[in-house]
Amino acid sequence: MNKKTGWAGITFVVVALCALLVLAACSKKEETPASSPTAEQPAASAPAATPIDPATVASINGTVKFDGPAPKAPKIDMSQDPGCKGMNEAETYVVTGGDLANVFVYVKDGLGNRTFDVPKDPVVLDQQGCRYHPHVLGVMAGQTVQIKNDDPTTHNIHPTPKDNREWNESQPPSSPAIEKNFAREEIMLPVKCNQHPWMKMYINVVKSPFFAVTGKDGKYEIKGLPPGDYTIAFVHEKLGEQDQKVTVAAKDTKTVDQSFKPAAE
Amino acid sequence: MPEKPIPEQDPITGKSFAIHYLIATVILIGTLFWALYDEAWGQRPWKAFQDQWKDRYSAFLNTAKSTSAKSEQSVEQDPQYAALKQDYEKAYESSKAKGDEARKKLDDASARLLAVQSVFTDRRAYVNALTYELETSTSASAKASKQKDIDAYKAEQATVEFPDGTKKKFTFQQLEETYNEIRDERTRLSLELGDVLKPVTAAKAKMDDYISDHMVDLTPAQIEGLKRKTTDWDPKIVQINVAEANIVDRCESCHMGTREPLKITEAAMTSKGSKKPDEYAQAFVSHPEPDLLQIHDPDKFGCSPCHQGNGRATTSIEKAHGNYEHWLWPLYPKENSQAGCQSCHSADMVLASGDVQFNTINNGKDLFRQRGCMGCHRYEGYDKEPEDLNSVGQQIKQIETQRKENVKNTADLMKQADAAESNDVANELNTKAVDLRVANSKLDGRLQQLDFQSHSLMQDQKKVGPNLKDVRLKLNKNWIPVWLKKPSDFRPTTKMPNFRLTDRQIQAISAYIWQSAFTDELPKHKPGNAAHGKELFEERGCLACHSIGEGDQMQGGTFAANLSRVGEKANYDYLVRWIHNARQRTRPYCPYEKKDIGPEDYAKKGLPYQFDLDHSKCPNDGHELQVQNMTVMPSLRLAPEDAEDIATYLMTQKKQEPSSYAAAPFMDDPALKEEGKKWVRFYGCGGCHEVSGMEDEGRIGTELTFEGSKPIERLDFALFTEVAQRGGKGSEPIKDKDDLARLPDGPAKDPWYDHKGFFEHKLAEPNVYDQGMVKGETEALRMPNLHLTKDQVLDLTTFLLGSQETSLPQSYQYKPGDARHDIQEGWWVVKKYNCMGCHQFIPGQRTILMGLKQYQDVQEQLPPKLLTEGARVDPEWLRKFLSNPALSATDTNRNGVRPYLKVRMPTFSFSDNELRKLVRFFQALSQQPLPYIPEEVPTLTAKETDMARSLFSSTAAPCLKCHATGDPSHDKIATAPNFLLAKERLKPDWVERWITDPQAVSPGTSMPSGLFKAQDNRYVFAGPTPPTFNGYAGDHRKLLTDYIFQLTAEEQRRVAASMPRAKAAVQPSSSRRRAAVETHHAASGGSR
Amino acid sequence: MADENNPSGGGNGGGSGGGTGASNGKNGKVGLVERVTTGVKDDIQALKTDIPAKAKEQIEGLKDPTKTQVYTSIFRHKHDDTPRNRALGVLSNVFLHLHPAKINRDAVRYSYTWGMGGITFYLFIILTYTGVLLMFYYHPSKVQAFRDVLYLEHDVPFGKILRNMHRWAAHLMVIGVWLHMFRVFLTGSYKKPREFNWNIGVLLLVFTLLLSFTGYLLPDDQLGFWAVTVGTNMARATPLLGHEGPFGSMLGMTPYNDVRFGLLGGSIVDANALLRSYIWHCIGIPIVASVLMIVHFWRVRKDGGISGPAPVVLEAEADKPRRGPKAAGE
Amino acid sequence: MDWRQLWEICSAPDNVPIVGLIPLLAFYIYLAVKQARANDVLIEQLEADPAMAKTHHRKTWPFKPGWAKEVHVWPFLLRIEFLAAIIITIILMIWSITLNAPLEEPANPNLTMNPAKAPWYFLGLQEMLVYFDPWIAGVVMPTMIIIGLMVIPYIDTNPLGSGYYTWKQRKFSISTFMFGFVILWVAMIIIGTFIRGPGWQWFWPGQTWDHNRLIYEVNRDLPDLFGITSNMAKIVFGAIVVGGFYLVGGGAVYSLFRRKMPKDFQRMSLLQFSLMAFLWLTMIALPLKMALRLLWHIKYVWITPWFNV
Repeated sequence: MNKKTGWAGITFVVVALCALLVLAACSKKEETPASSPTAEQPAASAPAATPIDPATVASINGTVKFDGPAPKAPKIDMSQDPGCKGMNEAETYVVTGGDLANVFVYVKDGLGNRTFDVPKDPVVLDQQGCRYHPHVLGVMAGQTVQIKNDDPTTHNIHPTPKDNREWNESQPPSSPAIEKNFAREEIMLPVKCNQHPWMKMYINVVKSPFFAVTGKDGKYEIKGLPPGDYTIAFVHEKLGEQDQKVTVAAKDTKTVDQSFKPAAE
Repeated sequence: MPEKPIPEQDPITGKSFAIHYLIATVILIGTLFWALYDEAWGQRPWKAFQDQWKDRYSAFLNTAKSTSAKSEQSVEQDPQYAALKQDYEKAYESSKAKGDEARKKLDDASARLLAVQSVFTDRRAYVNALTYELETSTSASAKASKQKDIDAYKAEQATVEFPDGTKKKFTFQQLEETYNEIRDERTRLSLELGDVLKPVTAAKAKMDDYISDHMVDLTPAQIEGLKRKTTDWDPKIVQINVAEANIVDRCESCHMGTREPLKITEAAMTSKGSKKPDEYAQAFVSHPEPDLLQIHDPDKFGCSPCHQGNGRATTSIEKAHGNYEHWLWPLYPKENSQAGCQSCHSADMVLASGDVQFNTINNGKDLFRQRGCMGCHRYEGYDKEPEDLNSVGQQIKQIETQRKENVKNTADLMKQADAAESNDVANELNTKAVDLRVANSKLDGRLQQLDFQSHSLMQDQKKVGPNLKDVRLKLNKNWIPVWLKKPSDFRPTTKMPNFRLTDRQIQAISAYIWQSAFTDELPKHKPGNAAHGKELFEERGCLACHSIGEGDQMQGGTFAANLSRVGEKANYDYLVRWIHNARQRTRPYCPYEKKDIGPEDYAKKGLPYQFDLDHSKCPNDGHELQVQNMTVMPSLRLAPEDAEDIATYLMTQKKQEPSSYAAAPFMDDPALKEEGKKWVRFYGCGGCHEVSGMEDEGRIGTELTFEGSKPIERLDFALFTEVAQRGGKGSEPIKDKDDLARLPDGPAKDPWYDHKGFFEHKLAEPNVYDQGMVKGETEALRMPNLHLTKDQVLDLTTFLLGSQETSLPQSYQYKPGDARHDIQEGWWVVKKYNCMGCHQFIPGQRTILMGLKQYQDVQEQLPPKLLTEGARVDPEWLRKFLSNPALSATDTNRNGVRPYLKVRMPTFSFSDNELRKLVRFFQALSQQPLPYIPEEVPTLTAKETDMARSLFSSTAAPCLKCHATGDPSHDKIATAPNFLLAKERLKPDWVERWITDPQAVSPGTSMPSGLFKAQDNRYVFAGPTPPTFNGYAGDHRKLLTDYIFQLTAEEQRRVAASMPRAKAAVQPSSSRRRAAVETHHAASGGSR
Repeated sequence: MADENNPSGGGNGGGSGGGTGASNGKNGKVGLVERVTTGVKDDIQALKTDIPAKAKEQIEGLKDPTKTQVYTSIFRHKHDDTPRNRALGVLSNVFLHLHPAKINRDAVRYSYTWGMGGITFYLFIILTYTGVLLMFYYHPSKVQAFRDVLYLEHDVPFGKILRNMHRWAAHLMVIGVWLHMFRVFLTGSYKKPREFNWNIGVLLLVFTLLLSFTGYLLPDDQLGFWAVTVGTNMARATPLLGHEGPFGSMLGMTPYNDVRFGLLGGSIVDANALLRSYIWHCIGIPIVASVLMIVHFWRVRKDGGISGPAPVVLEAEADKPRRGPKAAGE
Repeated sequence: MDWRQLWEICSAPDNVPIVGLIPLLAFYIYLAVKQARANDVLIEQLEADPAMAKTHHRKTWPFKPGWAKEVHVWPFLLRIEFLAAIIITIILMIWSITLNAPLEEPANPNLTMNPAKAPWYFLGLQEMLVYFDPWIAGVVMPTMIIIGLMVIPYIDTNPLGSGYYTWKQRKFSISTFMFGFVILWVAMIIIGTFIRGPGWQWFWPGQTWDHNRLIYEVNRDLPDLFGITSNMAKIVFGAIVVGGFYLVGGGAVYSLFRRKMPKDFQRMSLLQFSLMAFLWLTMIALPLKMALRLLWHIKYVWITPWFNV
């Protein structure tokens, strides 16, 4: 036995104990601070959209048809309010010679993240003869809708939106127009008058200026469209939505027709 | 050793230990530094968090500041602001010259004052010292000499050098005077300056207020303040210390953003370049519900009372969150965080703050009740009627003994008094006797109240499942065993859980309930019109509770049964009775005798066989009877023919013919009955159903009131203890695909040996802990599979996790003694009867009916919103209405207030108890005091009446166009209640608010806003006013309200007649709008 | 005037200046000023030589710090490396005088002694030190105890390492005591004349275990609670004195008067047990153990230092009185 | 093999000392054996060569005439002591920094820990509870151990081997002590720590500690095996067995000493010998009883109305 053993002993004890301790110790997580700790700037503004070159714009037009016999518009008796005068027809289906009116057509997809200026001019919604004019309205988000009452009776305007705020305001005869706007996109936002239950119209709020409503001849036209691939949506208040894909080249004029089948009832 | 060569040098004394010491010392020093490091940083990871916070939050604030600056700019561009600014500038300009001058004068006066002051105070100090000596001198001569000194000193002239260089000499007296003079002058000047500057400061304040009023976010200046605070932050423990509740929470040492006034998201705190938010980003977010923190001030409540975790610990995330083995209160997982509400709000049925509903915990509480969990498990507060009934019974007994005692004592006292020796004694005894009689009279009153109580409680007692004493009358016999096999096969959404019964058990149970059921005869009904029945079913509001259609086709509420296949199981005659009045019982039950009372019992006493809420005493012994079916299903006050139509329609709801069920002859086998009884008792069927012979069975499950704080060791994971502790692949015991889909987080990957894991697995597959165990029939776990969805499991788990015995002091419990208690109580009733299926109580709450397709276009056909019901109606009227919504004893097949609604407010037969609770609830919910003292409505003068009438019927305010008048031809198209109800029903102040802005009171109502506008401290009509109004200075709104409250039927008729519309309505057209047609249809249905 | 000022008086010149000035009042102010300035000049001159001289002296003095007054006041004798001083260093030192001045040359070998006795004593000192610090933060009451430990863990600066060191030193001490006993037995060191000291050692072993055991309960956690419950449950079965022990019930032992009740101050491990544990742990046992330790160390010296390493004794010499051949080492 | 379980047991903070104790003990035994062997070799040489015995310095370490026979404590001993103190401090501090002292839930008398274990140094006693009634394991045995340890110097009459490691000269005492300390005490602690799981059941290392494990074990009493039923007979039978063990054992010890260690026997007085024999037999009784229990499931040997052995 010599001194070496003694020191070997101590060393052994130290090493053994340390090893054991290290083994037994809970593994400690070292806090490694993240390397570049700057808060991310939230994507404040979308990349500037490529400006539309007026020289290359294309347009889309077409006709919307109604397959099948034109449903007979139910007559509405408006006699409960003498201010309304006479008879009226429901405007759910306005079909003349197979052409379907009051279809809202808009570019649903394909514009990317372009943003468009909101027109300063208001869109006018008129109440006349206890009917709304027009029955289907397109408007850009944020654009002013001017609501007038040309009837000798009081109306109330009551939009019942899904994605916008609901309101309900009374408008006595010959009172000033009500000006409102809708901030969020919403298709076929119903508007009604509680005092005249047949009065009903739809506002379509979209983000682009590329929309149209078919007229009595079923025709529509969308102008000023930059070239690209688009999804065009045709929406009818009862018959729902139908989409079409279309590609327009520069200065193109495309015709996109669409037809609706009668709703199965 | 001898063999080894002996070294030259003595190894003991010759050896040096220098190197050993060196190494040991180095290591020791290293260790010391390690210990220091560990103390300073290793044990304090929050320091790193705070460092990160400083960096990231300042960066975030920079961004926020620029956005804020932008919005400030846009506010500043507003013309209104420009005007204010101009005002300010003008004021500034105009006051500038004057102000400067005043300021200059003030400065001058101050300087002069300073000059005088320095000399004056010095001399005054000397005078004071001398005076002191004078006062303390003892001899008269010394006093005299001192006085001389003082006078001499005072007379001495002192020189004051003024700021302008002039020097003046003053005696002490003059000095004092001058000093006071200048001081007063300065005060005067500074007031003057204030006056001059006043318009400027006012204009400036207006300007600043405008900005802060119009900025949604913080102003750049405020953000700058935050930034300074952040960059100047010294790392330190942030601690909330509430001694009274023993709360020490240091959570905010890492969660620095919790209470910041800005909304801080994970994304905003993620450092640039890294995609996923790291632990710092996750820690720094602000509290998701800042409004909650307004009510629960963190400085009082801390964090851990709601979230749990180890608030003290700061050494590591696991420690701080309490996610380690020996901490009993680990942090609630994020998805279960609402469990924390339960520790103080266990007495609340609905938790909502403003329009934020805490739906996880609310749904958990609902499910616990609706799914009948409390049928087997006791839980404080749930289904407490039986317990209350018991205690009422005991009180009655006690009082009766007391009463007897008193009677005896009275007689005794009187006897003693008669025999008393003196009058005084006799009088005293007589007085005592009289007192006892009074006491007894009080006791009688108390007894009466207790009798009412028990009557109410009997009425309030409900069971989740149907009364099985009626099975013979109600059900297709052969259907029963099929149903018991697996109820969800027949009806996927049923509340009836799957008990995993063997065929033998099914046979025995069916046999027992069949053989123990009533055999009374039911009145026969002729078949009705199914098409009309369907219409009624959809219109009357059945779908608020019941649903119809399966899978994607399903429509309606989940509160009550899905009726898609009801035609296969039900008996038509019973169904008619049920629809007509579900509460109608076949035979009453006497809990005292523990038997069902039949006509024979009544006949014995010569009484007619009549039992209902007004005839609820047992003919045998006068005890209170259970006279109703213990169901919450109300009566819709349908005509008997309508009930037949609906029943006929429902009988058509079937997938297969009732006759196609295999015959089950064993159900008549008397030999099976006893065994069946055993199983019925074993599975605790009596918890949810009324079963003959099981009326007094106790709950078979364990109490769950404090299940969340049960030590984990007491939760029996059985063979999965190890598996759950380790987690990893294959640690998921549930194999069944359907059950697996119920787990909120999917199959287990991480260790799940905790309360959450236990509850989730147990709820997803209640017998999971039997897996692998060999157990006998009566040993296996009894809890049935409730076929819950993922979300439901999450909700219930949250509820159970929160069911803890709290260590918080009593004062932290939400047990208010004021009106808020009425709200608490009321919600239990509201939820019990599913009022929220039809009515909106909380802003933003969706009712079942709102979701139905048929109401999408005609929202005005929805039942009224009750957001401000308490403020709207007179509580006395409300009580009447709730006990009879038809508001008429005879004409009941209609709505009392809104006859134009097709959906019907049913009669719930609320007990007095519940009526009281509901009325108080509505009043409290709208902060209305009780009792209600009606506001005086002034009587209008004839002129005022004329004016009001002209407004009331003007084209611009055609009130009667929509409001019902009682004229049937008009009421067909009316869409609002009759004004004649207003006087008794409404509160005038509410009516004023209502006609001003109905959209604010009941969003979406047909009543338009904008009828009145504010003008010179009053409201005037917004449209053209009739000429009579010229020169009227009163409030139009008030005038109209007063008129409405004075409206008589005759007046209304007169006004209606004067309106042009009445003429037109005479000729009903065939092509009315759809709604009108439907109204007509409904009306004809009623009188068919 | 300058003549009056001899150089040696320069030091006092300034001090007595006022007096001189007064006596020469007639010479006027000029004389006084002159005298003062020359005096000061003279002082500066003297300082120039004095300071370096003094500084040198100071540095010389510091070269041997053992000669300074401060040093000699602390250390009572010189520390030249002479055998005498080496011996004195041990003998005259209050801390070291447990040791003899000289020991068997082989007794310094670690392989023989394992150093366990010394290590155990050192651990005892560490335990006392950390224990006293812990006492500042600890209240032996049911309400406070657990909270105090949490407080130590989370709040007290160095509290965690303090508690850890106390705990682990206690465990190490138990191991140290065992190994010490093991070594003493293997080298036969309990033999004559050290029999009694071995007995003291056995008692110290028992007290070490009791110290550790009483400390186990103090955090008032599940671990300690159940360890103590298990431990003291055995006391129920003490023959005669425990209510479950043989003949215990015959002697009228119940859970409320038996030896376990005495140990715990109650029939269950509760507040009283905590307090008793605390007092035994902090006062009772340490005092007894310290006394025994003093005796133990004293006996080591009195019994002739540590037992070895002794020269081997042959079987044949076994019964002879001498402990080894005297000549062997020479 | 359930490594996780094994790791859990070994890494439990309070078990770490035992884990450390095992290699430490092994190392020191090795150290002692090595020195004992060297001494034994020296003794053999000296016995064989009486001349050498006269002159040899009689230690295994090298020695030269002229070297100091005694060295100064300062610095030669103290430097080692200080070094040891430093090293112990280092070990203790590292241990304390890396491993936290255990702290579990607040004491809760209503929630029994399973297994509820005493501190590790008492686990030997707790393990004994399996084999003996508490009064023996918890009271008699510890007392006997303490008394036994204390009387060692008085019954060990062997004058050899004082102050040096040796095996040859103290075969009996060393083997007895090694058996008592290493085999019984330490091994039982190891069993108690690592082998005994929930319900104090026997789990081999690497077996999962399953809280639900059930074991069927019928423990019999020795008298039953012999068909003894009456209480009196049981008392008598037990007394005979226990008494017989001590008598027969005493005889065996006697014959062992007389044959193998006559000199030791001669040196001992009657009291010394009988005390030694009693304690030795008592110590042997423990593993015997363990074997009876573990191998043949025998619970009691001696049954009386007052106590059972």
